[in-house]
Amino acid sequence: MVELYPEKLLSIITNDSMQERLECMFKKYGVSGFTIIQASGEGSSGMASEMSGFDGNILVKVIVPESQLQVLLESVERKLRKGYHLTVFVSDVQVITPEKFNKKSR
Amino acid sequence: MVELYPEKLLSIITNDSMQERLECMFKKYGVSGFTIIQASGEGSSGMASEMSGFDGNILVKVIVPESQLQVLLESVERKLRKGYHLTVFVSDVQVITPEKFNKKSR
Amino acid sequence: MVELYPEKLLSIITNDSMQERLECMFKKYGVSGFTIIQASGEGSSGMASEMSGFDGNILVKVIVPESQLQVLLESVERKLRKGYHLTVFVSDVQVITPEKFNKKSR
Amino acid sequence: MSSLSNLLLPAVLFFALGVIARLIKSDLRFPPDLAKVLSIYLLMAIGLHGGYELAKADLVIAMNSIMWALILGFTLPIIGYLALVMTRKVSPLDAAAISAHYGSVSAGTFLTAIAYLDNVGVTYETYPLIMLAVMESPAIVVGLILAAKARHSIAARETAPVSGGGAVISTPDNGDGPGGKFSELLRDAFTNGSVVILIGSMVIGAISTPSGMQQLFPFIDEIFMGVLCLFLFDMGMVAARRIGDFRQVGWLLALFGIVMPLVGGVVGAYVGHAILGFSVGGATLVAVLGASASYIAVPPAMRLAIPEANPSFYLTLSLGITFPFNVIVGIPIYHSLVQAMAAG
Amino acid sequence: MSSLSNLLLPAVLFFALGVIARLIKSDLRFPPDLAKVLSIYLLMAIGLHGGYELAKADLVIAMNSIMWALILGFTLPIIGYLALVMTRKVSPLDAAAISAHYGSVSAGTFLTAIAYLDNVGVTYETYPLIMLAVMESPAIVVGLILAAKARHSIAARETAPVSGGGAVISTPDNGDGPGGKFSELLRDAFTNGSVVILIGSMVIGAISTPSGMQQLFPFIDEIFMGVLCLFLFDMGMVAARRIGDFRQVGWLLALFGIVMPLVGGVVGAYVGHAILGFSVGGATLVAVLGASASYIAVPPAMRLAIPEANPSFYLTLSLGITFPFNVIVGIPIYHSLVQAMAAG
Amino acid sequence: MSSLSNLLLPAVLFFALGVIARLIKSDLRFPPDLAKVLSIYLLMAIGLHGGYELAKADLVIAMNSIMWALILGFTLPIIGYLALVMTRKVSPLDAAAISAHYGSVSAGTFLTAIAYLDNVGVTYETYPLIMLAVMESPAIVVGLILAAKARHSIAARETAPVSGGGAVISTPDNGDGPGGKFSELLRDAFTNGSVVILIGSMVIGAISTPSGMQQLFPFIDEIFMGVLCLFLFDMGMVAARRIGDFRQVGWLLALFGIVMPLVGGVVGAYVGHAILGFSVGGATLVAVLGASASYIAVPPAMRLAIPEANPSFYLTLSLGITFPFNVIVGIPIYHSLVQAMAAG
Ligand SMILES: Nc1ncnc2c1ncn2[C@@H]1O[C@H](COP(=O)(O)O)[C@@H](O)[C@H]1O
Ligand SMILES: Nc1ncnc2c1ncn2[C@@H]1O[C@H](COP(=O)(O)O)[C@@H](O)[C@H]1O
Ligand SMILES: Nc1ncnc2c1ncn2[C@@H]1O[C@H](COP(=O)(O)O)[C@@H](O)[C@H]1O
Ligand code: NA
Ligand code: NA
Ligand code: NA
Repeated sequence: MVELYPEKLLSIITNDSMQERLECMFKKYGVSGFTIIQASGEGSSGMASEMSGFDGNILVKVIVPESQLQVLLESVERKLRKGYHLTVFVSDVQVITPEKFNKKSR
Repeated sequence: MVELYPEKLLSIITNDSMQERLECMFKKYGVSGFTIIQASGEGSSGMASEMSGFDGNILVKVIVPESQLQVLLESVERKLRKGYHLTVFVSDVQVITPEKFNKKSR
Repeated sequence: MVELYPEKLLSIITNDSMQERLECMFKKYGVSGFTIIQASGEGSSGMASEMSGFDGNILVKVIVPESQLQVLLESVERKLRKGYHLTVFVSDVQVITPEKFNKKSR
Repeated sequence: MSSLSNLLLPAVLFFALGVIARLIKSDLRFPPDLAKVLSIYLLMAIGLHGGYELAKADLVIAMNSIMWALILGFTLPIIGYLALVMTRKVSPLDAAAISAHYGSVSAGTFLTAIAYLDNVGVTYETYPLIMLAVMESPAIVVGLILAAKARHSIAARETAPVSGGGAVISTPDNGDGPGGKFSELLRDAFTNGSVVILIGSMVIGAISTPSGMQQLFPFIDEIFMGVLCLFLFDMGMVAARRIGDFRQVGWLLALFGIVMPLVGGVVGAYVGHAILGFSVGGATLVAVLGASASYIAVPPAMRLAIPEANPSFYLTLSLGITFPFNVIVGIPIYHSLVQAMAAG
Repeated sequence: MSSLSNLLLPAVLFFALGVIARLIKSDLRFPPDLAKVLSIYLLMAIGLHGGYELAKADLVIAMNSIMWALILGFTLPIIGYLALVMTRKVSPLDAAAISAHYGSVSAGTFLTAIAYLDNVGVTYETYPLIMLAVMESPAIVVGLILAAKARHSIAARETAPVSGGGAVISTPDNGDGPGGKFSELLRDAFTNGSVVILIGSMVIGAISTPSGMQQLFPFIDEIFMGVLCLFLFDMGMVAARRIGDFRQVGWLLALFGIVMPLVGGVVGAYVGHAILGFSVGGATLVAVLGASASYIAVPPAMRLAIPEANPSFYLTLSLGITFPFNVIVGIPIYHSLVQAMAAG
Repeated sequence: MSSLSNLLLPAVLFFALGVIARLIKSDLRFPPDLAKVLSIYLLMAIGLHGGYELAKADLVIAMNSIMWALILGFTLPIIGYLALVMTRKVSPLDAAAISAHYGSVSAGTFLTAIAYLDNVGVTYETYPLIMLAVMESPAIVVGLILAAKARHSIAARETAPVSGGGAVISTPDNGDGPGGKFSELLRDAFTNGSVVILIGSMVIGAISTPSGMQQLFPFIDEIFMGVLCLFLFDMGMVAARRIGDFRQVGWLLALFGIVMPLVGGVVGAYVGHAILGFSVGGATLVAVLGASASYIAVPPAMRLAIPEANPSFYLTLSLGITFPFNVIVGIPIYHSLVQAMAAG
């Protein structure tokens, strides 16, 4: 029987121009890795055109231990306060290899 | 410490020809926003060819307050009953800015 | 009121060269379907170039009943032990049509 | 002889290469959007060319061609539907969805036929091109009508909804059922993407200034054949992926995927040769229109209009069986057929 | 007369087709990356061509053109900003973000103007091409300065942060605010993708061996017009999607999207004709540079630099109103204007 | 002189532009699928051309070329492996994965070499093209064999699995280990996408009707150089992204990325000139085959076959170091080398 360990999954949906800044943030706080997916959508800042390659959205996923979540959320909140449009949500996930997510990748 | 508030994340996987109808549904029920991701896959209706741009799948994500979830699910269920192929699942998420998801975007 | 039933969502992030093997695994264990999304990212094995179509990542999602999860996880763990890079996490989801996920698709 | 020369066409050879790549399980994958981009280009190029020629065409023949395109588009699905219902292998709704594909057309097959005719040095009229544009839509409409009829008879037979294989069979609730938003589906049929590109480009080709068109010709002429090869290479892989599903479909249905294009080819050849009075080349193209089945415009339309039908059936038939059959052996057959008609 | 001939240009007709496709709610969708690829090609082709010509150009005129491009790029946003603030319909930060778009340029509009001039047989200098490359960046910088000013005056008026519609208004915290990493945004302005392709290709076109360039000409010349048509077809659909948002923007703001390019066109025409002494063709191109608004390079820059501004405003104005206006009716107007100046 | 002319080739300049774009941190990004589409086109174009020529070629020389391509493909990885193991900087499995890349080839480098030879007016035989197609696969097989050997010796040394940096080191379990499905990986090696396109196109080029090929030439000839420039522009950015990882790789390994192509270049030059008796142009192309390292076909094969190896190592070496080295300075070096051999 494979054992499962709890971790947090932080998801952020935003404009793709924010990608570099989010990657910087992740590296600054030493996450073990992250995943980026192209997306389109609509929200309070209007529609992110899925019809042209310009001005699309990204969905960013980061799995972190609970202890690391708060500092990331604080950084996200600072960005929100500056006016950046980020749709942020956290979910509970379970993983097989918790050590993978508890240390910086490189 | 950043506080987190519970919301519901509704995910729908279906053929991309359904996109317009789902967007209509979301607008009708006044969700605050939605996100769409291209996908491919296999299910009871066979494979959604990821090999050509024709006939792919989409994964649609909508964050809504619990109160709004039921009416969306009812609408989804009506579609299912008509024979449309929708793979639907709901998960619990936590957000920083609950007010963002509790009102219509425009 | 639409009733919801619990299922498990297994997510796997890995290099796209693994796609065929994962599909084989799913078919072998008779899942009812699966969904694949293109992604990019960074992790312990360096960055998966999102800049060229070569050597990208995929995010694979499979909804299975709890009873089927263990055997999939065991298969995943065997792959991990052989050195394959798989980022794996499980989440709890709720579905409208549990029977859809409890049987093999074809 | 002419069929051998078909097999040595680069376009057909690339289609075969795509099929082979899948059969030997190569990891070759084309980006998902490539086929879409290539088909946009092909429709645009052929539309511009056709429009440019049609500006000089005879209006009466053009009108006549359109009328017969409509007749073909409405008749062929009905023939297909009746044949399928007789086999008792598929539900009436599946029969409606499948047969709609055969009333419509495949631009890829049409363009391969043009490459084939160019290669054997046979000339052809431009009118079949308008027919190509016209035939996309009516078949979708007929599909809707057949489905409405099928739903009606199902409803008459049953009173309670019965859950079928994986999908729940639709109860015809008032006005909001899949057959309910008929007007919307009708609009969809006439505004589908391929029709817009093809008719739009034809109009642009017809009304543009000659100097403007002159600047476009290198784009639409010189790289055309290469793009067609790349498109068929890609579609060969897509088609081959469906060939495997063919066991699932069953032998009788697979046979339909070969007999139906032959029937459509004969009807088309007759319309092109005997009724519209086209040359051998032109009548061959009309035969190809009759014979080919849509795999781009109709499938998404049927997913919306007849969700109860199983997409595996119509995709496997149109894409996995009829398309390869037409490209590889059908076209020379239709050509010979028209030659025989013209000789006889 | 000249404006009619504009409407019969394939490039303009394809733009219109794209708009129509959306208006009739066709399901036609181009793959998201297609417009990006086509614009990479267009910038590369025009850059190589321009660089090849510019290698033979007069350095003094070139320097003069660059200087006036900078002046236009700095002045036009300020005019726009003042006009917008006067309307009192948008916040100062929105005004800053919107007006930055009008100091920059739209390569799509510029290329349509070239197609138009080629079609009516009017020649033009190559210098406006350098101006196109130069004008992308300064407008972004001006946008930043205006935004910093606006933030300052907001901070002076208010002491506590006030939560606005959906977004929280920024408090100017020390050095880390959106206006804080000014140097970084400045670097972004001058290294943005379009500028790199355009200037890079111009340099390559200027220094490459002639035999190397010879092999490139078929690629950059022959298929150019076709690619432009495809690009404008796509952009027509993208623009039309924004036209609907135009009610949301309000009539006064929509009017700004038509008046501002006219103002920019007049200023540009004057600079091109009277100051730089270009021919009618060259001055028309400078007018188009003044009139057009960026919709590729500036929006993401503004998202980062002025996150408090509403993207719906600037995208609807530049993409949904000014771009179609310029392509369909603006270009012939600017041409006539320069003709009148030259005649007078 | 010849190396200077290399640096003024548009193709090389665009590669440099791509590198520069990343170094100045431009936000320029090409769509992920573009490089894939361009390389499909390039392989198809060069394959068709080569096949057309090869249909007229001498079978004995062709067979001889294939044999020596196999010998190169098998020998070079072994040289690389021994050198890497001697450095003691990487594990034997990493050494196996890295060296497999150097037995294979880079079509991008090969095409740049062709552009270079065309530019300096040097002719070349078509046989190196078959060698290009042949050399993709054997290196993968050698990689597998070396890895199996390495795993064996690791297993001999250790009995319990040891968890390494991030990845768990494989225990050689019976028949199901990464080295277990050997036959499957072997099939993968010979059916990989690039091989299928290249060999398929060569066959099509050889057997197509001449009139069919005639229609394809504009597509495969005229836009070829432009597409190559675009491809190298893109790859310049991809390569530059890897250059940064080079500190992580270490100096000694980085040095390997420069010395190994020089070794491969010398061996290739000797085979091309002295053994196969090709002209200076042909032998230069064989040198380039020996010198270049795969970055498209081999990395995914190694991910599957040797999952324990660190992809950062082999991607940084082949894509971030060897590829730029060859394109910018290697090609003229190999050319001079062959000239010296021919003169001496
Ligand atoms: N309620 C929501 N559910 C899912 N995605 C959302 C939601 N609201 C916003 N988004 C996504 O976040 C992006 C930015 O949202 P906004 O900041 O509200 O403009 C949108 O384009 C959507 O892709
Ligand atoms: N069990 C599953 N897990 C994840 N995705 C699924 C599952 N079943 C179906 N899907 C997705 O939903 C799409 C439609 O499924 P279906 O309606 O079963 O044909 C498929 O193409 C898959 O992308
Ligand atoms: N902590 C993480 N959160 C989200 N995605 C991750 C994480 N770690 C790794 N990944 C993804 O998994 C891929 C492979 O990871 P790795 O095996 O660590 O190289 C990466 O390219 C990322 O896309
Ligand atoms: Na038909
Ligand atoms: Na402007
Ligand atoms: Na090599």
